[in-house]
Amino acid sequence: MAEAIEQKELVRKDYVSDVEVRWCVGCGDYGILKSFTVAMAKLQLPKEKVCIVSGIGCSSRFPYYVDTYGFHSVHGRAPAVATGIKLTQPDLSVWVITGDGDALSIGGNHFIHMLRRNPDINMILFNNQIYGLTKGQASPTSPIGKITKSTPFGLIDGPMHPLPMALTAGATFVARVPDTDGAMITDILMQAHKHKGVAFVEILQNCNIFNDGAWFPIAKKANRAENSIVLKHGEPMTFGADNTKGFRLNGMNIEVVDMEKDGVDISELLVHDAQSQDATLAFKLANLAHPEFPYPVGVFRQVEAPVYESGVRKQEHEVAEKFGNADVEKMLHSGETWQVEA
Amino acid sequence: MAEAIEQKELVRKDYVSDVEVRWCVGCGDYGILKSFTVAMAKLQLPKEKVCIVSGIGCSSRFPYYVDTYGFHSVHGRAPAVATGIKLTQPDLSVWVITGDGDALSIGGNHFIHMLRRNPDINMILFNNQIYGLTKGQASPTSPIGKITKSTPFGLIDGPMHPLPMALTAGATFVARVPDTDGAMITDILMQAHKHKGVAFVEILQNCNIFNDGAWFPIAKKANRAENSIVLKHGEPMTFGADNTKGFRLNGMNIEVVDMEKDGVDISELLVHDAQSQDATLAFKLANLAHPEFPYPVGVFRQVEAPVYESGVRKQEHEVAEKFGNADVEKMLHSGETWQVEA
Amino acid sequence: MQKEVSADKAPDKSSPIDEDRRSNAPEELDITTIRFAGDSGDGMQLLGTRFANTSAVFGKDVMTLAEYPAEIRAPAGTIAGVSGFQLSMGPQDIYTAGDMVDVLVVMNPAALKSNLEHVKEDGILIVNEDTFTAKNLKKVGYDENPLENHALAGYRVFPVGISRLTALALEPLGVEREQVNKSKNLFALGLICWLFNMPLDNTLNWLKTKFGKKPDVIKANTEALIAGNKYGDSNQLFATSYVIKKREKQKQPGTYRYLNGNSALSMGLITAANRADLHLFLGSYPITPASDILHELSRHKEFPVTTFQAEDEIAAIGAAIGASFSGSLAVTSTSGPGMALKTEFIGLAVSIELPLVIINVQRGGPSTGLPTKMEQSDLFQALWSRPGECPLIILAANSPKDCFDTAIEACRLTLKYMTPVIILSDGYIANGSEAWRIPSMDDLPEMKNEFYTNAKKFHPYQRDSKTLARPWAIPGTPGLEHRVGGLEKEDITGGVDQSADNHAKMVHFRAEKVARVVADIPPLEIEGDKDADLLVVGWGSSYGAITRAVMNATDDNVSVASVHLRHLSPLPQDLGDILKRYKNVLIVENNLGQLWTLLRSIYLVDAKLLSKVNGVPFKISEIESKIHEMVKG
Amino acid sequence: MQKEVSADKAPDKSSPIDEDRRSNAPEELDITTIRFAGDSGDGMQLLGTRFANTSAVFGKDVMTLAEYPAEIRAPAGTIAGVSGFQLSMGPQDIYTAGDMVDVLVVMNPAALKSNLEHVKEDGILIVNEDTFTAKNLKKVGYDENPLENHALAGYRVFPVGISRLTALALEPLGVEREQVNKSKNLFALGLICWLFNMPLDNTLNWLKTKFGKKPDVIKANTEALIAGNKYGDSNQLFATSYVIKKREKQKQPGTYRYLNGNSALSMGLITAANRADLHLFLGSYPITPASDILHELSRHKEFPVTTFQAEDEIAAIGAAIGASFSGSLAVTSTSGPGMALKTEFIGLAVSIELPLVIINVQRGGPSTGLPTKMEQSDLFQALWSRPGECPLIILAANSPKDCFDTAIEACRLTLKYMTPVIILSDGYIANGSEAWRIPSMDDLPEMKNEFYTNAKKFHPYQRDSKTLARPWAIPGTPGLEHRVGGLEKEDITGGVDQSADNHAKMVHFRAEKVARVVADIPPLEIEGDKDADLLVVGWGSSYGAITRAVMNATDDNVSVASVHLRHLSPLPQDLGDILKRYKNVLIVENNLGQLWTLLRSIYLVDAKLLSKVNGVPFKISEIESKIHEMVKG
Ligand SMILES: Cc1ncc(C[n+]2csc(CCOP(=O)(O)OP(=O)(O)O)c2C)c(N)n1
Ligand SMILES: Cc1ncc(C[n+]2csc(CCOP(=O)(O)OP(=O)(O)O)c2C)c(N)n1
Ligand code: SF4
Ligand code: SF4
Ligand SMILES: [Mg+2]
Ligand SMILES: [Mg+2]
Repeated sequence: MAEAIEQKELVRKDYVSDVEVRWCVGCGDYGILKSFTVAMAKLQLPKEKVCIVSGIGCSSRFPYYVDTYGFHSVHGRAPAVATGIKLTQPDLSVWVITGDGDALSIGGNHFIHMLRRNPDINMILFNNQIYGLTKGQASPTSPIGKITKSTPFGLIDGPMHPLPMALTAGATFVARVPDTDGAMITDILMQAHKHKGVAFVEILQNCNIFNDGAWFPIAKKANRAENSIVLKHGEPMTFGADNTKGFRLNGMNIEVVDMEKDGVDISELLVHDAQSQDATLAFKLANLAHPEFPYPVGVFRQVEAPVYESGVRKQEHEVAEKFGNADVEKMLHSGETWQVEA
Repeated sequence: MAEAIEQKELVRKDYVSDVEVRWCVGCGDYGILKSFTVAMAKLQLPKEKVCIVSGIGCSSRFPYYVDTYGFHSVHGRAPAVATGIKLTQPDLSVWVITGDGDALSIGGNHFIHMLRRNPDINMILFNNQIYGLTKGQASPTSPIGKITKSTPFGLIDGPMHPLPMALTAGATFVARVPDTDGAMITDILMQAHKHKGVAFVEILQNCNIFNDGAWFPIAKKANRAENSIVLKHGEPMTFGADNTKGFRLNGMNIEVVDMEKDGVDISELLVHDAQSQDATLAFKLANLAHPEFPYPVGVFRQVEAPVYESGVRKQEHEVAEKFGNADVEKMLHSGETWQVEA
Repeated sequence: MQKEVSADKAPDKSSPIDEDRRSNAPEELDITTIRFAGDSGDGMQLLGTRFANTSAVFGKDVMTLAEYPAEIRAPAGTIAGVSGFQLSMGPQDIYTAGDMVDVLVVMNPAALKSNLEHVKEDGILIVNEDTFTAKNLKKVGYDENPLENHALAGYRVFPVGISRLTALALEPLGVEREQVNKSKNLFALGLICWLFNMPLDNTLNWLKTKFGKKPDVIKANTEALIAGNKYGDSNQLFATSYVIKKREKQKQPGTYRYLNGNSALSMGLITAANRADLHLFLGSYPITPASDILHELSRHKEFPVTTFQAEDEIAAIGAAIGASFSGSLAVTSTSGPGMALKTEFIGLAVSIELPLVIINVQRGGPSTGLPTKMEQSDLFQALWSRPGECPLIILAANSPKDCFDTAIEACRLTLKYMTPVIILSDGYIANGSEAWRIPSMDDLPEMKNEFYTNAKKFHPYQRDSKTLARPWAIPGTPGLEHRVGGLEKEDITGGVDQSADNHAKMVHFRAEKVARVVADIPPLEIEGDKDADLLVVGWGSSYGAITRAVMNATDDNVSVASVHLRHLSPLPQDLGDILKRYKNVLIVENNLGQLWTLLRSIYLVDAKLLSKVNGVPFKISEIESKIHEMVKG
Repeated sequence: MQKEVSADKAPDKSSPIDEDRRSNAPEELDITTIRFAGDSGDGMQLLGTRFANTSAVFGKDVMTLAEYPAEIRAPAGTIAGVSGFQLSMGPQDIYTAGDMVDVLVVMNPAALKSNLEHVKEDGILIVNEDTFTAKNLKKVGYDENPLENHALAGYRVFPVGISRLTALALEPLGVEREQVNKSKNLFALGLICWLFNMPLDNTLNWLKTKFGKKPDVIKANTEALIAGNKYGDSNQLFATSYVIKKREKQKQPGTYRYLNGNSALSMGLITAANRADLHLFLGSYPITPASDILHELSRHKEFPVTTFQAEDEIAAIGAAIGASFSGSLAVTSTSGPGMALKTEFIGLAVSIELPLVIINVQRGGPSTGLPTKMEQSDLFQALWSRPGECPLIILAANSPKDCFDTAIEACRLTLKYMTPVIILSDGYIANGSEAWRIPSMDDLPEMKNEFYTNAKKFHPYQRDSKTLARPWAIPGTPGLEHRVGGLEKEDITGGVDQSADNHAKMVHFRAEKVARVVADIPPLEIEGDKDADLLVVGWGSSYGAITRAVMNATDDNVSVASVHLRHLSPLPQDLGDILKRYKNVLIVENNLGQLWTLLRSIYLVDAKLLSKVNGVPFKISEIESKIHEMVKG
């Protein structure tokens, strides 16, 4: 493979392709795209070393807009395609872009199987709680009772929870971020890239056409301080305008305390540990729902584990070492053979 | 539909079909089949009210052997078929029989989606950690390093954990039982049947041809007392030959204590609560692995939640009440119409 | 060749049709084709639908074609973002949405640029001149404003300040700019209604029902509509208005409505289930252009209809099969990529011999292809996509309203023969609309169904001697407990049987069962000149274009006949004889020759092919010229 | 008609072939067909494979057929549980595993009952008499012991106490009963080797390699093998032993091995990748009868080969497509139900125009069907299962060893034309084995590949003017960053383009690209009498039976020719002319007429069909009699 020629510094614009962006005006996807290219530039990733794979959906148009290698595959199956890419070229930076329907409905199985294998792939789920591209049907993250085109009298099916699912499947990096916080998106995408192993990032995304405001209580700038809580590894879990509220453990349960009102010292608060091997805390945090709790965002979990493609390559090398290198003639002549003389 | 004529009491044999059983001699499936028919007889379920749906695999041959309605469908998709059946006839007792490959590999998505919807269907997974019918390839529950026909140099992919996955997907009844304990299988299947909502039961099953002994450390009669722990709702978690060992909570972690050696009183032990709405405890228990811990078996979780097919039917009735009953003519004439006179 | 001047200055020479007739008496027109085009956000589909509806209610024959981009909203003002809606209306016998356009209404430069090729010479262009700004012009590569140079010479151009005039009309209401934007299309609707002397009442009524809870919106839209209408009336821009001629042939008496193919299909399914006294079950997963079937059926839960939005297309058909096994009239609906995913389960459905209706609303392929365009390229797939010998029944709908009859026929056959039926529709007729005479229940075929209950002599695979159907014995029935599955089944008992002779027998039974459906197919109707040398054969949505082309040719004294196939598997019994009677056979398809391949193989007929695979339905003229060419030799 | 007596009593009249020749000189035989049958647990596949291997190593031509139940182990002693292995061996020109059987070795009553129909009149039956207990006989519905009544009159029956004698031989070793059971088949192997004067050494060597770490097992099996051999030698049961005649035509010099179709395919893929200097990637999901390709490739990681056992067939091909996009030689392997699931992704592969080899080892359908039986009923699926116009290249392998060449050819074409290739194999040749001359590397076609790197003039969909292939530009290459996907692509640039003309153009490009592969297809070879009136046409695994049938007919002075197709899409350029040269054309297929449909349609030839759909390959005699019938008729 040709090696990159010495690169001049890349700026955000370098990562922007010349394809016209085809999302509705006001769509949350624009902000994510921007923060993504900012992250690319901050990481100075050589463009030819980045490969973005998507399924089908509004969100899945994403690869067209980034000037790297890109693959707009079929609905729900981007993780499979990405795994094939990563197994072939382990040193590419591979990103899966997906929607709530794409990843969790038709693609639910590939999603969990990719996570359990732990390849070094970054998966970003644009969760707008709706099917955007097909014009507004219920998605697996739509809440019970939701009126949509396919549920005119209200949705009955219980929802799927992407973060608990990712944690259970074995994701080694799990994060959540609102589409309104560009800086946080960039930061978390950079962390995801640096993490060795699979990274799963849920972005709370607004579809202003078919599900406008679904995340406003959490994601609107004005609401973020009170209604969300930013998890930071090693720091006590606080939230609120002045960070005067926080989480405390009570038995196995998490409770909200107001340090001033309740007379609780910051030392009594839960300290976030994203790196613990035991995923209980991450799982509990991932299960907290608004409005009962402020909605946790940030990095829930980041642990080390054997990376899939490295294991695969290592085995290939070990076999080659043990049994000798590629020799077609030898293979063809293996087993019992006999000679017919001329 | 014709109503069942007054039934005489049914015995186990009544549930046994006349199809010759085609499993290998010594296969764990035999015992499960027997315990299943015992449960049927104990429940006195009218045979015509039972419908067993399976995918493909050794385990999925199960429906042929039971003299009820049965459906041997395609690989991995039994949950979908079962959901269609349940939505059409909510009063049937519907059972999904599946294997670790069938349910978790090709069928992983249908598995989690059925659970999230919570229909009153009982799903029994025969987990033998191998593909039996196709003669011995790795399954998603095979452990890392496992040598199989498809992994001659050892398996690299990290495993899937059926119980945590079921809990995360939202299963309202979750249990595990070894294939060697017929009485417990019968008991748990009866509980699963009585539970309103989806029930998920994992059976640790021995495939004596392609994966002999995979569960022996836990499931062999002689090992059960020391290496497994039977969860009983409302009772302290004890195990060991004389039930002198148990689980205690330490912070958020579970630890094993020897009541005698460690001087721990039984009152300090964790008390099993399968019915708590918060699934943390069930999830933690489901994540305990042998040999670090005795392997938990029994009912991990059993909670009430709206049942899917009831919700669907209720909505249909509500709509009928609100907008008037089925009237084709009215529907055809709805909207703007005009008259062409003769 | 005159360039029309702006409305503000009363023109000297401005009659669109005839310079001399500047009277108030509207001019009579025969078939007229109108196209609305604008940005995806401009509400063109609504505008078109409302106008078509009005024409239909007003007694005209109408047929429509919806064209919209694959994106929710491509960038505003770009060619890719243009959404179009075409309709053809006339006193009678409207078979297609029209070839070339008489009147084009465009909301922006992109719409003009991408649609001008469809307009007839000397056609009318109504243009929202407010959008012809330098920026917008540049976006689509216009160096100069085509309204201001000679680019539109050859058309009759009417620039109207639609944006400005709508804003003006709504000013008194003090509504937000967004609402002004949203009401523009109603201004256009008012204007075009004036131009064709159509009444506004049914739109006014519709506004009230549609926006019942939003009086502000009703008000704004009403004002815009009326303003547009008055604008036509009160100024001298259009020297003439038009009316569509009175019909000559009396239309069949009855109650009519206007509807599109997806609605017609949905209603057909509900009607069939109701008549068979079965619970209707739809297992589906959203996909363009089939989603509206899911939406429509979801609105009719009272029948009862159960709609199950599954996690994917595989689960959708899986659930439908489960529903069928337990006694629902089961349906699954999708488009090409979804059909691909259903393949394995369709094989199972054929093998277990249960009723099932599978709907494929075809779009452009392969792969994701052209999601919002039509094509007829899934016939091979319907016939032969399954592994193994796996025959089933295939029907094709040929127009929006025909979707109703096709749905009824599919349900009837699947219940009678206990084997799946595939319905092929496509994006053109699914979203296209026409007027439909609502049938009386007596017009519809019988649709009885009885589940099998006789426990004494039950064998799951014992066949009806005539239809070869096996009994439908559903769970809950005492004494009929039995097992089904995808492994080869023993004849009569249905037990698993892998033996050679039995397999051969079952393969032939399944084939023969489908073959016997020919007994249910009525003789084909030959249109045009039965004694012609040339026979045109088509299937599906090309019906209108072919029929009209044959009519036109006949009017031109060209002798030609046509048959159109609704039943594609099995083919009608009389087709072979008919094909043999004609010296030349022409097969017309929106694919590379799929029916053509089939008919050549079965009948060894050296048929010719008129193929078109560009996502757009056939024009009448395309077929007409091919007919002329072939007749001339 | 004599019933053979048990070995213990020296018979008066017991020569199996000729009563008068009771000498030690073995009798010479020409083509001989032997079948081993027993319970699934009896190790019949191993016994058969070992014997076939021995014969092959010993210089005989051999071809084999494996038949086993769909269950891992059906109930012991039942008909359903019988596993069979047939082989035909001869001095040369062995084309099939044989029609009727000369020697049947059965391990139990079920095996006898279900296999007797395959035995020639006067054929030899070697029967493990120990299993003919009342209980076992009853299980399969024998009222009396067929060894004791006249049921087997007409055969030469040799009852042998295989179980008892094996136990006796192993007694000194003190092994467990289970091991005795497992060694029975080696006793039988020893006996049959004696009967055909085959050496034991290569089996002895094989035992050592296979059970290297289990000396007890080696010992037990060795003892059983030798005991069986000695048993033949040391008693008077068989009056004669046999040898297969010396070959007349010298076999092509070289190194030979014996192998089955799945192994040959796997090695072909590795060889191709190695020669093209590409990483081989297999995405697969286990399924009978294709799983062994996954197993075999997994054993060769050193090349390197990456084998990815995916969560399902969809992910398997998805990963393969990803691997291809990034520069692997990508393959996916499956059988019918799995092919069904891959349909959507195959459409994507055609649309994005990347190399991909898709292997379908066909089994009996529809649905789960007959998982362990052969069929050729997935040709339609290969051709036409995808929505949209979606052409690709299709090749069929015609024998076990031909799988190697087919794999090489598939890789060559997919790399050259940048479009997917489907390989059709089937259960017969996948598990069937024959001797194969290992090619020298020089015999193999060139297989160079260079990734595109020129950033200056890169357009993802700019085509090679000859092949219409687009450039393969893989991630990691600076300056070639681009996007691919399933939406219709703009010609040259590859950007998304939904416009009508472009779509039409791309549809035609894709079709034309596949059509141009004809340039790579060598002229067809006509076998038999070129000037005959009758031409037999086949494809896939019927090659052997057709070829032999034509040879036999020719020997009988019946004039007939045959051609066999490896390339099914596109078809060879000269096929049309060839078909036209013959008065009658007969198409032979294990389906209801799929190639037949295709050829009739394309060439308008009124071909006749010899169809067989029962899970079993054609017998030579079936084709022969059809030839006779057609030549006479
Ligand atoms: C096999 C298949 N089924 C269905 C579709 C139609 N489809 C396209 S996108 C989509 C869902 C999109 O929802 P989501 O993944 O949430 O993405 P969003 O548009 O909301 O970003 C569906 C159902 C398809 N393209 N392919
Ligand atoms: C679509 C499809 N893919 C693959 C197969 C082959 N297959 C049959 S069963 C099976 C796996 C069986 O494993 P599991 O579900 O664990 O069941 P077990 O046999 O172990 O009980 C596979 C891969 C199939 N029948 N259909
Ligand atoms: S439909 Fe929703 S998600 Fe899609 S582009 Fe528009 S706003 Fe964004
Ligand atoms: S292969 Fe294993 S799981 Fe299957 S029947 Fe045999 S022992 Fe049981
Ligand atoms: Mg979404
Ligand atoms: Mg298993």
